[in-house]
Amino acid sequence: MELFNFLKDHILFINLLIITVFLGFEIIAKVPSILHTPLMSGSNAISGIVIIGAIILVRQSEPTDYVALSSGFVGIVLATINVVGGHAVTDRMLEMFKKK
Amino acid sequence: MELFNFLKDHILFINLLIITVFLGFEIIAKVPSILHTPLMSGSNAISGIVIIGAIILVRQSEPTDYVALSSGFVGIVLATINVVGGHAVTDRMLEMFKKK
Amino acid sequence: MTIGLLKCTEENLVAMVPQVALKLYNEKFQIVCETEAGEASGYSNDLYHEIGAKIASRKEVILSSDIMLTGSEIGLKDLNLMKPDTLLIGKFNGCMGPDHLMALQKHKATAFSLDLLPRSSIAQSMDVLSSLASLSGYKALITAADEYEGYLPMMTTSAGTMPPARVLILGAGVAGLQAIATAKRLGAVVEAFDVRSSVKEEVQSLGAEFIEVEGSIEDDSSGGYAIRQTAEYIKQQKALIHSRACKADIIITTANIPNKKAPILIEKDTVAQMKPGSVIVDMASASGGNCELSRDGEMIVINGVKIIGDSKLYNKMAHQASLLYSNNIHNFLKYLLKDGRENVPYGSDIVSSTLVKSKEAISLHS
Amino acid sequence: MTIGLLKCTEENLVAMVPQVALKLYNEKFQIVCETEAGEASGYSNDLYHEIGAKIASRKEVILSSDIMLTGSEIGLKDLNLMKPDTLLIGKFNGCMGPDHLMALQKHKATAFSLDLLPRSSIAQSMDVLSSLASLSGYKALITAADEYEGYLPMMTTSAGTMPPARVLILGAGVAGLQAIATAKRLGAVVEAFDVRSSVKEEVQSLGAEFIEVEGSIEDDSSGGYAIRQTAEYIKQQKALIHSRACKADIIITTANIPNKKAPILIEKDTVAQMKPGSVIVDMASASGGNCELSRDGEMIVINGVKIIGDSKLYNKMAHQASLLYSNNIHNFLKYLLKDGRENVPYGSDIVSSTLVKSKEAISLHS
Amino acid sequence: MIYLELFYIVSTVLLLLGLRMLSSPSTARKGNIIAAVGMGLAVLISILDPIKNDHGNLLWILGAICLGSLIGLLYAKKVKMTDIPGLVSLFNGFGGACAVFIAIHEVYKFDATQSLGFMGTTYLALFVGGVAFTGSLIAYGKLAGKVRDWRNGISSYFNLFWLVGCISLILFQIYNPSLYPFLPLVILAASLIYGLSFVWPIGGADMPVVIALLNALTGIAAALAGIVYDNMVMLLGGILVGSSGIILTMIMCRAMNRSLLNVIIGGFGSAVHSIAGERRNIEKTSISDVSINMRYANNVMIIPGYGMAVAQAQKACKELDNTLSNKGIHVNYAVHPVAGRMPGHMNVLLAEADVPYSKIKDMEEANAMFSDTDICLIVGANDVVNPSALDDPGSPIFGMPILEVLKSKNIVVLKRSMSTGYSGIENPLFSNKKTKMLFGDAKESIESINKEIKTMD
Amino acid sequence: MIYLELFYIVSTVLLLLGLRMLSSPSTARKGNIIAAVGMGLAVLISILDPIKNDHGNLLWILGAICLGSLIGLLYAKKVKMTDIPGLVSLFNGFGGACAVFIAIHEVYKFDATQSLGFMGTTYLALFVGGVAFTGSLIAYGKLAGKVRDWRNGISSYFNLFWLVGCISLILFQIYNPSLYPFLPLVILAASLIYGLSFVWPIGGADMPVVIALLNALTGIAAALAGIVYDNMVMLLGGILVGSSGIILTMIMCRAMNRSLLNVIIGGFGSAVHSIAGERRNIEKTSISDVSINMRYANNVMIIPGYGMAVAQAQKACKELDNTLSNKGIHVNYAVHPVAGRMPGHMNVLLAEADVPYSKIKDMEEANAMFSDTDICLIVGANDVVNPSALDDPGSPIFGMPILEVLKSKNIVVLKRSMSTGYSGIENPLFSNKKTKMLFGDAKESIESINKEIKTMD
Ligand SMILES: NC(=O)c1ccc[n+]([C@@H]2O[C@H](COP(=O)([O-])OP(=O)(O)OC[C@H]3O[C@@H](n4cnc5c(N)ncnc54)[C@H](OP(=O)(O)O)[C@@H]3O)[C@@H](O)[C@H]2O)c1
Ligand SMILES: NC(=O)c1ccc[n+]([C@@H]2O[C@H](COP(=O)([O-])OP(=O)(O)OC[C@H]3O[C@@H](n4cnc5c(N)ncnc54)[C@H](OP(=O)(O)O)[C@@H]3O)[C@@H](O)[C@H]2O)c1
Ligand SMILES: NC(=O)c1ccc[n+]([C@@H]2O[C@H](COP(=O)([O-])OP(=O)(O)OC[C@H]3O[C@@H](n4cnc5c(N)ncnc54)[C@H](O)[C@@H]3O)[C@@H](O)[C@H]2O)c1
Ligand SMILES: NC(=O)c1ccc[n+]([C@@H]2O[C@H](COP(=O)([O-])OP(=O)(O)OC[C@H]3O[C@@H](n4cnc5c(N)ncnc54)[C@H](O)[C@@H]3O)[C@@H](O)[C@H]2O)c1
Repeated sequence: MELFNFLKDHILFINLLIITVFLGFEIIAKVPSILHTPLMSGSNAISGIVIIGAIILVRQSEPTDYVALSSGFVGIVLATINVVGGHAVTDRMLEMFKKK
Repeated sequence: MELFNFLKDHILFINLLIITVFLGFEIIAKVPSILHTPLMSGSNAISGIVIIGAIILVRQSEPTDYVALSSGFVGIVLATINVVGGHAVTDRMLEMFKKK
Repeated sequence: MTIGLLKCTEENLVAMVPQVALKLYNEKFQIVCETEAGEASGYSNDLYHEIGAKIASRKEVILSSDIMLTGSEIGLKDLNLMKPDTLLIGKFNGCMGPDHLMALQKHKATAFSLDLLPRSSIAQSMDVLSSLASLSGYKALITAADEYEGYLPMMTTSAGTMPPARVLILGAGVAGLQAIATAKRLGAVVEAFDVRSSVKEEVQSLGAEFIEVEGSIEDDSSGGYAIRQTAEYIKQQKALIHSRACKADIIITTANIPNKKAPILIEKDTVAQMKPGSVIVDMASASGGNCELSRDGEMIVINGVKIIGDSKLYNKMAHQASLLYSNNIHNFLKYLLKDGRENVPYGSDIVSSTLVKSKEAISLHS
Repeated sequence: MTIGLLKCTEENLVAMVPQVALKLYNEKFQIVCETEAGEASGYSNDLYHEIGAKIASRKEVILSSDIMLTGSEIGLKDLNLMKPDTLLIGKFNGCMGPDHLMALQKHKATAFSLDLLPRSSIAQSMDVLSSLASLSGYKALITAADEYEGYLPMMTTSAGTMPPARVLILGAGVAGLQAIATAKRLGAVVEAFDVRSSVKEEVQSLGAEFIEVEGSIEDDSSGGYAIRQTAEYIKQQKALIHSRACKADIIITTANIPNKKAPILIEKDTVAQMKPGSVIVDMASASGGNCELSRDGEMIVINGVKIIGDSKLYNKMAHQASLLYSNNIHNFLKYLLKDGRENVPYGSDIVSSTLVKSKEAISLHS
Repeated sequence: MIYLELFYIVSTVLLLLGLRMLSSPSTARKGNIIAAVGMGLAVLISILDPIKNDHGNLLWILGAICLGSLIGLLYAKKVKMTDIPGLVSLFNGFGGACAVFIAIHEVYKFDATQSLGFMGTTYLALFVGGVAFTGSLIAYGKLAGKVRDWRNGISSYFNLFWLVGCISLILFQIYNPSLYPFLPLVILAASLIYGLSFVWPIGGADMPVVIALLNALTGIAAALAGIVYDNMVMLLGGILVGSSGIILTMIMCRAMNRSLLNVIIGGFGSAVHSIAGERRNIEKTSISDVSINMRYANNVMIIPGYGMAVAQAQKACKELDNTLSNKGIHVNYAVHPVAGRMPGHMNVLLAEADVPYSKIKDMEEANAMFSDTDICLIVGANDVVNPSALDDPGSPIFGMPILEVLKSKNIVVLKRSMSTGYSGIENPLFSNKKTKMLFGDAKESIESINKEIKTMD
Repeated sequence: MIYLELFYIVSTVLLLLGLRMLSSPSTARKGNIIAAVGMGLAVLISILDPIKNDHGNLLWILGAICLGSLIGLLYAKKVKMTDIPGLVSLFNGFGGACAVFIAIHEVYKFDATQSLGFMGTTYLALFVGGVAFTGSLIAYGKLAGKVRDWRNGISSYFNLFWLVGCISLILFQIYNPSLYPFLPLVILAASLIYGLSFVWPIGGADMPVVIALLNALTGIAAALAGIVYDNMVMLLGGILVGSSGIILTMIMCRAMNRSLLNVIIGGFGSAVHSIAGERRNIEKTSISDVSINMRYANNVMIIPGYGMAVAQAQKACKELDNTLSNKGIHVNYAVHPVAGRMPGHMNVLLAEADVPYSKIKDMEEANAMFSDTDICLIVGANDVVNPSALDDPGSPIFGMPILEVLKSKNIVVLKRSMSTGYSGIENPLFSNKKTKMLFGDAKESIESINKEIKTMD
């Protein structure tokens, strides 16, 4: 019951979820196989969006709560690597496809 | 400002809107031209979903509020024609594509 | 009504093959057929006999026919034996001498020469020139290929790569086009030249290259036939053809101008500079030849270049040539007699233009 | 070292065309060339002279040569004039009589017959049989097309539709395959038959239909050559071929069994039932013929069927044939002398199998 | 019961899936059914789902639904195939009208508590619904031949002005909600008029585009109504239809070489005249029309002529043949004896493209086959299919036997222009009712057709 | 400033657009940049946007970002092309780790007011993030050759059991939130272990699939974290990556003829052995690999052999040639003197397909051209490209001149099996490092390649 209530309260949310999942499928469904690797790499970079969570975590931590701060810090570092490195490496990969 | 507040309060909504618009585009973008007409006809039937509004209107009307009731009634009739007729005619159209 | 079939004296053709004779027989004609009329093209007397034709001597045939079919020659003696009102159908090169015409007139006979047909779409089913030119063009290439001492297609073999043969076609009328098509089939590299620049598209539609010379004169009123060109143009054209000819392994010339001497396209000098082993087939040799050296009906070898002069290559395909010729004649007959023997449509373009003219008339006309 | 070139007495071939002679000359060989050695195949004395060869009489050539090149014949007289240790290269049908062998032995000379080469990939650049068979196969079809009195391709014309000619190829070795390819090019409908069923794929790879007879014997050890078949098989095969032959317009037979009489594939009866105007080219006529009626080197006409017996059709392409033959010999020479004149690799498969054997040895062997 | 609302999600997903499947030929029919199921589910939920202020009124609802279904089914059954586009437009108008009814009703329920956004949304629903309504009606009228095109120089300026007017009115009204109680009705009227004036000037060829656009508008109206009723299914369904409708409109415009703007504001009079110069009675067709027709034919006859040779389209023909044959369609070639410019010209080319001899029919065979032929594809032939050879004694080619393509069901002619063939005479075949012309180089046309057919299932 | 949040929408749209463009070859690179901009914008907003409980800590944040960027860029610059997949996996692991850090932190902030759903979401984020983290690390280790495959019969059963265990633990925890304070840590550990045990047994060829899957998992973890923080961009970005990642995984599985389930639960040992029977040192390739290589080559040499004749692939070759030539790539044909089964066999076929003579190179010409050739496409040739003719004196074909394809940069061999050619000898070319084998009928292979190349830009 509680689950149902949760669902009912978040119906907008759920719809959003479903539509987005659909959209994700739709976008990828016809991708040519040569792009599998760059696409994976690019979307991997996008998954680094989790960095925002870590930023919020740090912003909401007491300046003295070093556990929170440092775990947030590490989180941001890791996620940044994911984002920045991911996009950069994808770019390198796609550069190869350019005509020499 | 009021507009911004409205937007901010409905941010989920707006996101939903955007994603759905994207999805709509994505679904149609690669449709072969032979399907233009049936697709138009089919999605026309779907647009009859406005019927639900009319149904809610009727349900929420006082049983004596004949203005509301009859305008709701006409609304439902029209929308039903749209929905039922639309799907039926689409089906007829698509039947033509079947191999004799 | 009796249809008489004469044996052709100059060619291996026969004007009515048994298949066509059978059709006419079924259309209630009597058929009289000169003995051995079809022998040279592979249709024996027996075959004619089988389909109900009477085999007779030439004289008998002429004496009994209302309609007489033949090839390109008819003797004065024959004409004088004719029944009155005879229709004589053949291909007489478009003209006859005054004696012949007189003989015709005397017997109230009418002679139709199918090589005079207008080159219109409607006349095409009777168009003897088309049928025979097409056969000849094909055969010209095949004969050249047979005489040529090498492959036409490119061949990469363990003993070396043989490049494809280069074929040059001069005159891209019906015969020329057919030669082009056949050469392309066999894998040769083909170039073609014609004075009529409208042919360019047709040549290209067969995948060959068209050699262009600027400034040709065209005359639409000539009904598709070529006309004489200016001196300047001819000079330019000569230089161009000369250079291409020197590179060619096979040359086929088909350039005819009706009732004129054929234009010289390959001169002695050119032949001298050609590669030994090359082959020239001159299909205009009967009207003087497109090659200065060619002799009609002969093959000569000069500096290792074989020059074949043959305006009647279809003779080498007598079997099918006769079939096509007979069909053409049959179509013409059907047209002629569509309203009955009494109402030959002399007014129509097709009939009027095939009426045999005197030699003078032809010369004046053109 | 001096290389001598003898004129071929039986064919239009020459064993060293000027292009190849030039290469050898540049490799520091002296070249002595019999007068008019290349005349028959279009290579004049002048051409040889230009590239630095000495023109001499036959006798002079033989007396001065260390290596001697020729075609398929060599006289006893010639052999007896040879210098000691001469290498003689040609295509002697694989064998020589005892007198000849004796003469060779007497002069410590060695004769190589290139038609004995193994049919292996490595030997293919020297494979005279392949080169000549390929030329012959092509020529067989071209010749047949020239003799055939009709179109090979289908033609839809205003005077009727001519169906495509039906071509039957018997024996799909190198020559047969080339004939198939050429016939397909010209637009004919092609069927082929061979005892070796492995050929099926090859025939189909050229777009022709393969006629299958069940139960053929194959012997991989025979090195690609065909062997004799059982009686039952032959009977079945005969019936099948007979029925196809009766429908064919052109038949090309290439079925050889090395050093045996060629199998009879087309019998008298079959010829009698064939359509008049059909053409048979028998390329096995030298070894008895695949057609019962064919005569080597002649064209005969029976019931309107033309039967051409010619095992050496490449003679009609002497120019290119000589080029290929010369290249083959040149490749063989290079192989022979790769380690110097003193170290001919007699041990290798290629050299050992080309050594000329006595007639008896061959008979015993096969 | 209170969780019934959750099932709206299922219905949304069904609608989505349905639309998705509708956009691919092999699944389209199933997609339509799935969408219909989703729709039915949504309606069911909307009836049963507990809401506040519920007064039931079930009889009204069910009655209306029954009546609507009856009418809808009847129309759908009865309509002739050729009238379908008009019917679709009419149906669409009804959907718009429903939105209008809802919106006008809600508008009069507004009190001071309403937010600007909510009010704006409702008025927008009113406006968009109204435009969709009258626009669709006019479109229907035009297609049914009941309404004539009307256009002059100022119509587009009028439209622009009117549009601005409507929007200003709405803005004025939401900032001063209760100033003039009749203003909502004025807005309604203005919307309805805009719908009329917007569609009226648009010409015949652009009608499909307009219908697609109006369809998108109805979708948007539904979505707006969805916001008003805070109903997810309405919102999402509406947006989907709206967004897909707009992109569809754009795609259709592109296919016709028109810009959407050009169509919407009435083309400012430019596009109309370009059609004028053409010969009358010629019916042009498009790659996609030809493709769909061929795809669903049983027997196709290709008729090559000299134009095939010029275009070197023989291999393209063979490839099209391959594609069709793979789909089980019978393809043959009818070769006229004098097609091309030399005897056997077509044979040479078809052989080059490896067309098997068995597929090449000569004139007699072909003429016997035409009555069973669904489509004749005439590839650059002209004289050899000229029916005046049969029925016009005055024609220079009267009496020549031709390929009697008129015996077949449909004829498509590929050529570059209306120019004549070798014999220089007009060809009445081209203006025949059975004939459609596809102008352009034959090779390119055939390649495009082939590509299109390949995409089908 | 308080409306800054609205700009998240812009950033979402950019991410969406970016992903969209990434999935089409011609726009992929731009798409990546657009996505990066969207990401940057999102980060900027997340830093500046006013939130409750804000304590700034800007230095920490900026420091971390600088450090992370530095490391990321450095790695991306330095990595060798061949190591990219490993690096992507490593990066992905970092993303997962970040989710883990956030989740474990949030978990310990829970109090009684938290709803079940919220708690469940957070634990799910923890679990999924953890699996993505260790799984990616293992995958990276395997690709870098640092971790060996480990698999035995029970691994899949263990995985199944462990998965169920993890989920039960989470359920237990959210229903009894404060019973055991150390339980969240246990859950964390269990998740990390599951990541290890799940990826460890998966074999080399399946690695790309696993990486795609792990990537999707990171996306899901981000989405879950987005729910936790009620942050739209995280949610939508995460879901997009998650859903597209999953479908990508499925597509990749299909391309490899594996089922996703088979890959996930470790294949139950079946798929591994099928690869065993094959000859060693042969590198197989795929249609798409060959296609991309050809598409971006400058000079392509087609080498036909008897197999082309058998497959009747000559026309397919010509069409491929056309496609490539249209894209400005030079295509030639190298014909060996003895290719096929009769002299001139290849000539006959290539002429049939209308290959112009100028493109046909004989052995000498071709051998001079190979050093400039980017790809040799060997279409059913074998003996004529056998390098033992050059370097193996023991070979029966030693001394035969061959087409020296090894001088070129890449070699792709189309044949049906490893069987030998006419001369019956092994071909060391096939196991050469430069060579990739594409097994299958040559005609079908070429047609597929052609189709694929046509879809590219
Ligand atoms: N067979 C023979 O031996 C022979 C010899 C000489 C003359 N003829 C005559 O030639 C005619 C043959 O009839 P036909 O029907 O084959 O040809 P046609 O009547 O000459 O018509 C050919 C048509 O092809 C069109 N065309 C040209 N290029 C094209 C391209 N690239 N793409 C699409 N269409 C193209 C032309 O129209 P557009 O310009 O509008 O595109 C033209 O109307 C007959 O009149 C016949 O008598 C035949
Ligand atoms: N040219 C001549 O005159 C002549 C005459 C007789 C013999 N030969 C000999 O034939 C050989 C010719 O060499 P080659 O390289 O052309 O051919 P090859 O060495 O015989 O090799 C042909 C290859 O094609 C492959 N193949 C067969 N069908 C195929 C299909 N449908 N799709 C893809 N691949 C297919 C086969 O491998 P799979 O089975 O694995 O697919 C085979 O390895 C030489 O050894 C030469 O000496 C030549
Ligand atoms: N309407 C029909 O159906 C039909 C039927 C058959 C032929 N035709 C047309 O009739 C025309 C003549 O056909 P033909 O083959 O009988 O012609 P032909 O035999 O009279 O001449 C052969 C070709 O030689 C060319 N020629 C003449 N002088 C030349 C020169 N100096 N140099 C180079 N070329 C020269 C001519 O232009 C012609 O193309 C063609 O255009 C053909 O299309 C029409
Ligand atoms: N390895 C190489 O590079 C190479 C080179 C050339 C030839 N070969 C092979 O050598 C073989 C022989 O070639 P060839 O052309 O010199 O052969 P051939 O001239 O000896 O015989 C011609 C063909 O006739 C066939 N034949 C024999 N008896 C027959 C019968 N009763 N009925 C029907 N057909 C019959 C044979 O099978 C053969 O295919 C072929 O397999 C060829 O592929 C190989």
